[in-house]
Amino acid sequence: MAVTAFWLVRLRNLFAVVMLTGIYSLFAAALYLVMDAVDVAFTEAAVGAGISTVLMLGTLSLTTDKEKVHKKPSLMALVLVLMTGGVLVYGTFDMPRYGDINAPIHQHVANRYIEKSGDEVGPPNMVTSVLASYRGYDTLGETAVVFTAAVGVLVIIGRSKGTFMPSSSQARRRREDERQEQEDTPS
Amino acid sequence: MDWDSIKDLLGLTNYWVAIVLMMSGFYIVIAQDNLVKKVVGLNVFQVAVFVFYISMGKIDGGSAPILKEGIEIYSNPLPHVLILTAIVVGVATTALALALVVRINHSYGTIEEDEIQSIEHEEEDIA
Amino acid sequence: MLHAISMGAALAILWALLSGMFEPLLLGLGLASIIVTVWIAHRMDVVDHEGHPIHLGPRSVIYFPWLVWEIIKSNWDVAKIILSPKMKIQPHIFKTKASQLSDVGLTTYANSITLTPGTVTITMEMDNSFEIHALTDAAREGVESGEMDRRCTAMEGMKKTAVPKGGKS
Amino acid sequence: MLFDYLSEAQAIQLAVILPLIGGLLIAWMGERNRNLRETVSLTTAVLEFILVASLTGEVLDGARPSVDLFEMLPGLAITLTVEPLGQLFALIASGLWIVNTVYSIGYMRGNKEGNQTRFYVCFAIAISAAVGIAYAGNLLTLFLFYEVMTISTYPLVTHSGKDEAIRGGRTYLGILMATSIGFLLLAMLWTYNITGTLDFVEGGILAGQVQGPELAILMFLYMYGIGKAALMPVHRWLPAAMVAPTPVSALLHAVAVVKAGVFSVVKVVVYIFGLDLLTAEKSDDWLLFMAGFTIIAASIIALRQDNLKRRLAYSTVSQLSYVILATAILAPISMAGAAMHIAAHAFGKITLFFAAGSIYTAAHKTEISQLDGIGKRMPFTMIAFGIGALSMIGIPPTAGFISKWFILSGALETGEAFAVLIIVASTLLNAGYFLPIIYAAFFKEEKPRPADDPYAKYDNHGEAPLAVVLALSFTALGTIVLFFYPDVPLALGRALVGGW
Amino acid sequence: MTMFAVAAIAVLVSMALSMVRAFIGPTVFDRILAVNVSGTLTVVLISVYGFLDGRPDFLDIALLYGLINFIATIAVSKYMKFRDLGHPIDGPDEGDV
Amino acid sequence: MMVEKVLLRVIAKLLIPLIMLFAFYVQFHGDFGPGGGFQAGVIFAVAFILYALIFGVRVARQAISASMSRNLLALGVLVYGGTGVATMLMGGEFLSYNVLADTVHGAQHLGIFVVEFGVGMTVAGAMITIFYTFAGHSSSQLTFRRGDGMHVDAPAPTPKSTEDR
Amino acid sequence: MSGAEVMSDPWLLLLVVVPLLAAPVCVLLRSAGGAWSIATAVSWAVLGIAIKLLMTVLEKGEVVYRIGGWDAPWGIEYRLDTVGAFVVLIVAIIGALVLPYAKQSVLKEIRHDRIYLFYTMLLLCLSGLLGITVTGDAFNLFVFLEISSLSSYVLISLGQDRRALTAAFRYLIMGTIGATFYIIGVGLMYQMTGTLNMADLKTIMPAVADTRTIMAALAFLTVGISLKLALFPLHMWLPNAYTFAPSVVTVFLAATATKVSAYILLRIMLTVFGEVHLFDVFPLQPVLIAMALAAMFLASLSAIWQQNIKRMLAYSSVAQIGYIVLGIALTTEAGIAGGIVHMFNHAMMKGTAFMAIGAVVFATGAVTLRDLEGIGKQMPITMGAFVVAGLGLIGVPLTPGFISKWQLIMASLEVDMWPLAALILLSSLLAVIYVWRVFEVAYLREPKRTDVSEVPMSMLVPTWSLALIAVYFGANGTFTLDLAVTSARQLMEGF
Amino acid sequence: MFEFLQTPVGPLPLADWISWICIVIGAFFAIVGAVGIVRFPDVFSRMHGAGMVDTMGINMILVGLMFQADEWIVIVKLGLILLFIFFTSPTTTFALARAAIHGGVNPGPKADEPHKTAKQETTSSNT
Ligand code: NA
Ligand code: NA
Repeated sequence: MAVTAFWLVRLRNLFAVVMLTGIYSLFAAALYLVMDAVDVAFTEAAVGAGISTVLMLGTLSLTTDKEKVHKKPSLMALVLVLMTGGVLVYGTFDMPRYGDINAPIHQHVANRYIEKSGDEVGPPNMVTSVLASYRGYDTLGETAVVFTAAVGVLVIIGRSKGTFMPSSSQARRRREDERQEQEDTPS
Repeated sequence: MDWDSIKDLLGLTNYWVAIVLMMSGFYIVIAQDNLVKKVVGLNVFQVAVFVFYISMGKIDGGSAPILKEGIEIYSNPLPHVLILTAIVVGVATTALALALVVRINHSYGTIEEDEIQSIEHEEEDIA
Repeated sequence: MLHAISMGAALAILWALLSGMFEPLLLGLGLASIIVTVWIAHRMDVVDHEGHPIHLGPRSVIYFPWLVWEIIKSNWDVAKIILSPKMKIQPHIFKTKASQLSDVGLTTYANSITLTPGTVTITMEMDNSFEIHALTDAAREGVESGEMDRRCTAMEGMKKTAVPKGGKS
Repeated sequence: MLFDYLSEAQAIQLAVILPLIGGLLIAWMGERNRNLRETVSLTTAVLEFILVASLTGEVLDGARPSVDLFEMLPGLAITLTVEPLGQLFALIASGLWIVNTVYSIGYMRGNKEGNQTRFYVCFAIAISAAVGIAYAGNLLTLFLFYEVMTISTYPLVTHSGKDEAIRGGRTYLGILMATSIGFLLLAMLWTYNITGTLDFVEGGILAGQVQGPELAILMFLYMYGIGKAALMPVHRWLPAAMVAPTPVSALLHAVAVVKAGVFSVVKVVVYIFGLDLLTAEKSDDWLLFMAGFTIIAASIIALRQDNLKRRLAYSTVSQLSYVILATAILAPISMAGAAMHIAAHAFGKITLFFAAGSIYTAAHKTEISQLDGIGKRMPFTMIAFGIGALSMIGIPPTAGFISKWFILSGALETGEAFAVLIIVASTLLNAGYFLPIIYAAFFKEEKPRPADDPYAKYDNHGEAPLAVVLALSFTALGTIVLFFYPDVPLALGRALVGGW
Repeated sequence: MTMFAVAAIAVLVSMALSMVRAFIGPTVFDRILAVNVSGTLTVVLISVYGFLDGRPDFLDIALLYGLINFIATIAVSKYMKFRDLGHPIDGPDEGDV
Repeated sequence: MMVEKVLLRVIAKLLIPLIMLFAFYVQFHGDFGPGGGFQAGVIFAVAFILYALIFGVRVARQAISASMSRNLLALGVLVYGGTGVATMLMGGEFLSYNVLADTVHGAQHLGIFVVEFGVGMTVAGAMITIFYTFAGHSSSQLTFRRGDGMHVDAPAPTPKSTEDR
Repeated sequence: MSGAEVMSDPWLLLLVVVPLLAAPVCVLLRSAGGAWSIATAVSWAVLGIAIKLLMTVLEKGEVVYRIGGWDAPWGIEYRLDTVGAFVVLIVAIIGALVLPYAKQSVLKEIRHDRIYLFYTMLLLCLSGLLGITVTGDAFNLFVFLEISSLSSYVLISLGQDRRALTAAFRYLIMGTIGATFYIIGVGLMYQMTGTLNMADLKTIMPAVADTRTIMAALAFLTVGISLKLALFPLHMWLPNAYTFAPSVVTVFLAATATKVSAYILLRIMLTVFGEVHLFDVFPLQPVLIAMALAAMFLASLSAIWQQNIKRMLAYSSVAQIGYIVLGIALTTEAGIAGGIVHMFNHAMMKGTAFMAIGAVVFATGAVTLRDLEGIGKQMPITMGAFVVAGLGLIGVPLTPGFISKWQLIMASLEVDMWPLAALILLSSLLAVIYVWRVFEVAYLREPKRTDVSEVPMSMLVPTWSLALIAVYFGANGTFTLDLAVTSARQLMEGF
Repeated sequence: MFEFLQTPVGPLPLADWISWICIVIGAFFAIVGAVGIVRFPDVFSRMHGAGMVDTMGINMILVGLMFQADEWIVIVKLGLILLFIFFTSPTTTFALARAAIHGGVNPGPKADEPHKTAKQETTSSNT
């Protein structure tokens, strides 16, 4: 996974970048699976490997898949990234160890979901209980986010009726207007 | 350094891997000029954060948080729920970003940040 | 209509297999799902003999076991090649004529060729001829022997004039 | 009271609001009906004066009518309070507004100026601000109207819209804004932080709260924060504003703006610091020196100016510091002198500017060297100019003599030898830059401009338009009347310091 | 358990080998092919893991993964052929907005 | 050439209904295992994407038009939000399903079922909409021409009336 | 959390849900006029609810709503205190005035067939901002943050200049990084406390505050929010975004979005970390003050050099954000009150300024300094409002800017940071320069074009309404200041 | 369902035997196919290796797993996966081949031409 991530930095062919992103996502999904997050893995597989790839291909088909070569190693960026990472690593030192059942994260809120969701809500899948009931409002928000994105994409690149591109018809109309003007004005 | 503390630190490697991934994504976002790559970087960054979260939710010997007879320990479902939402938000952001990239390419003829900047600078000079 | 019903039936089986739960609610939902699916499939115009080849029926029961056996054999052949240090291969392409009459038949034949390692269908042309990539001469000869073509056509089980080729797309 | 049905509080509020109402009406009339517009302007001015004057009696009787307009900040209301010095200032501002309006009508029409509506509107707002400053019951109110005045006079300064005017406007605004926001506001906030109040209280609010260097810094912030008082080196806005039309110069130099500055200085010294505090601390010595320096330096600069209005401008810088000097002397009698000087300088300087504008309108002359023999063509103007100049120098029978006399008395009383020296020296300098003009105007031969001078056609001129002459004669007369009847300003000045 | 481990290791080895092909290419089609194979292997890996973990829920994920792998490869192939995912589009229609 | 696609077409026709049914399965079995509205919506959209990839976007739009997918998108949010409003009207807090039925489990189940369905609708609608929008352009149509760059983003002409769309 | 009686007020929820559900209705309607009507009605309803909530909060102290009937911290709760109600009021006022204003402006600037989608986006953005403000859950905040962010990106990209696209893209990248940082921060906090509820976090936080994990969390939260807040030097996305966005969008975002981000900062610092003496434990104060000062000066200087008025105002916003953060960074009651009151005041002033400039764009189609020559004579009413706003940015008395600066300076003097007081005043002088450049050009130059005339009433009335609100609260700062002080006290003391 | 296979008579029940055999066969073909993918000289040849993985490799493993299932639903789902791969694998290969030909990869000599051990890496689509 790390290899793909590093490789992504260097790849110039955007098509390959897109494929590699898919692989990266696949690895992530596998990792989620190993860490018991079946729902997340399911979603990541569908979204990361599926939808994202298709969308990126769509983008490449409308733009280009060749990245121009810049020889500009950004030292600033590297420093910034190392600093950010450094802060995070620093932060991990006081974190409970991976898998520690006594970590605070497992003590407070989550216990009720695990112990009572079967009685209070019902579905065996606790993720569903939390997602749709305990924190159902988050999911409404999430739905709204998806809605926002779709409407946003429509607004940004949606075609108007009878055209291919919002602006191409406009440009065409404009050109026609200009032609009309030229005809109107005797030369 | 005694063995115990080494073992102690080993319990953090999961997080560290996630951090390394996050930072590669972050680097791609801020250091790469290609807009599609920036979006990819954003994805890499976010997915790594998701991995980080899911790592937090894992319990040794735990199982997927779906109630089943005979299973005693379940991993924490809350990070899963949060990350499900975050994944959705992530793909929504990606879709929007890509739509913008398409339009930028259409208007500027390039999806390289530095070229766009030089075009914009020219324009400012004229204006 | 017949295709719609049969598709519904197939989907019902699939639902039962996937779900494995036979509570009234889930069965009701399954029914609703099937209806919606069939309706959309109908709108997509995929409910026809191609999308849902019921007419093949029992004949495929004869064909597929044979195909599996062919697959096993060709797998073994290719495995030997791969594992041989010299790896004697003669990759080349050749054309072969397919005798199936329907698109479903053609598809089955083309995919069968691909499923047996050693040969891969790479194009299908207007005159029902396939361009096939073969790994070795032996693999090509296997196809050119025409047995698969014959069996596949037999499975198709169609009289010469029954269904016109190339369904709506 | 003027009207039985108008309470004091209402009268005070109306005094501030009336010019604004006038301004609105003027804006509404616009260019469509110029006569009506100017009638409104003049009527408002007259009504305003009557309204302000109607409050005088009570103030002299010792009343301090006050009204809260609105609470701008918790515990800090915008308050209007009539007290003696403010009443004096309000009287000067509203009274001279009438004269200035008459003059403006003649000047603006005579010179075919553009944007006349804007001119009258801004003028009205500036008067409103002046009255607001005069009646300010606390520092916050004073600051509010101080800024309103700065902003409303800006369009007047840049009236012509020429690059030169815009540049002048930038200096004007830049210095006044920078000092008021950078120093005055800071000083205010500091004061508020220390005392928890900004009210003008007799005896000052800072007494016993600050001392030593802190007091000196605070004093410095106030004195330079009130940029309108034109203490050197923040005086530069005043000459820069000379690009404005003459009525505006009159407004700046005589009617409102610089008066607002020195008025604020006096108010701050008397009501915020308190004379006792300053006397005890002696931390304002530097102010005395700075005022003295400004008086002398500005006079010397004035001496070197050939442009008439610029010379007048530097004269103003110098004269303003008289007020500050008088204040810094810290003797009650010199305080009264300061009050008197505000009035005297107002009348004298407005006369001088009217005269300069009159000369420009009739002869299109701006330089002193061009004025040889002009007294014969424009006798009224130049006689008035002479009266104004005498008042500046401080020669009887003009108002300037009285004010200087009081200031000098105060200086002698407190033994401020430095102040005495400054007053004497500056009197000589004043004479040095005013008398030659009068001499040249009446006793030198006229020098016609060369034929190719575009203004040569104006050489054969007479007096300025009637409105202009009327206005300047009136103010010249006022300068003399004030000498013989100084009662009102002196009474108000006395009331300011609680008698002496 | 050993059985599943053997299966998992075999799948992983195959995956590693095909990833080698994905990395070295040389043509983009080699990479697609290798990734596709890896994807299919993942389907099996997920199934095997389900057995290791004792929970059959994973099979749904495996099925989904197979599906996504298929669609993605079709999309990629289509992209490589037409540089366009919507092909064929002829003439104006009702638009998106 | 149409015939070239015979194979893909046949396989697609075979698979698409199955994928759609799988989507429904994931939708309705989210209670028991992994899956739910979001994943189902994606799978449903994927069926469509496959259809559009093989038959072209134009054809796909004949099955589900742009306005249908857009309405699906909007309706999903309304179904979800409407559930909340309904619970409010029935005297509970927003999204407190317990007021929906007599038993806790029944009520919760009903509520979850409905909102998950809303999620599925929105996600399917969104993914189809987004795909249509991305794939609906012919790439040649979007090629940049420098001269046009300025025209393209020029202000839209002022329309005559608000209702004209 | 206090155990005291809390009121469950359904209006709190409706405030967010009404605009959220109105958005899909607009999509279904697919009519520009219909969408506008709905959006306008909703925005006025939101204003009504906001006022009602403010009154309730002033009366009862705090309003809570438990969504789904689940107790916090297991479910998500909405929680509104005075500062929240105040921010809600800001957003609601701007929303209610922007929509009438939008009608004509949008017709001219947005392609016609997607106007209904434009209003959908605006509603979503409104809902997102309100949701952020009222939520009591750290993760739910992220969800609504994204709703508002995504819709902002879209709205910005709809500007007519092609640079709107790149501006939106850059904002998207920076904004997403910011949101991801926020999520990392929330994750780390969650890791150490086991909860996402802010009130709950507040009670647990002291026990873990000295861990390195929480320190890192705080760092990420601060940086992430600062990105959204456009706190110098993380402001790079803002100038172009505001410059090239459609006029209506600029008005709306400039007046609301950064305020809401500042509110998040307050929530994190004073609610979540409320029981921790933040600045004793973390060296955050000097950093924040330095950044605020840098914003105040460097951004103001940048504003002075701009030819494009919208960009000038955008840089001015960056500078004004500096004031807000400065107030917050003082962490005294007076300082925080200053920051809070400046949120309100700046929203009103910047809203007015951008509305006026939007009107100029409507009339002339351009906004560089050169295009504005003589505009004061051609559009006197519009430019009158701009003058009011401009003076407000300087901080002239009678404008709300004065109130803010007064409060901020008093707060600085209170803690003996008198250099800060001087610097605040000094930076106001920079505002004089950039504001006056516009005045000069607008009033003292002769108009070049003859075809320019005043904009329709539907734009003038909202512009002047906002200007008058600004002047009212400039003259009567007591109300807003009292509110801000109450907010600050509640934040400092907790409940 | 297959309980009758699992009578614990011997050390290894019959179902386990079958599973072992299937999995070993599957593992063998999967690895060999993958080796083929690495060793073969061009993309079309590599497709044969991929075909091996997809058919014998994977399917045999899946069949092996089927015999380890203790719920019939698991068997069904494995079967569905198997069928799915069986149908889609050749289809993707076909789609990829078409794209590769279109992308300018030479599929090799025609049958009537003299055979060579082709080694063509000439392509326009290099990364
Ligand atoms: Na689920
Ligand atoms: Na979901």
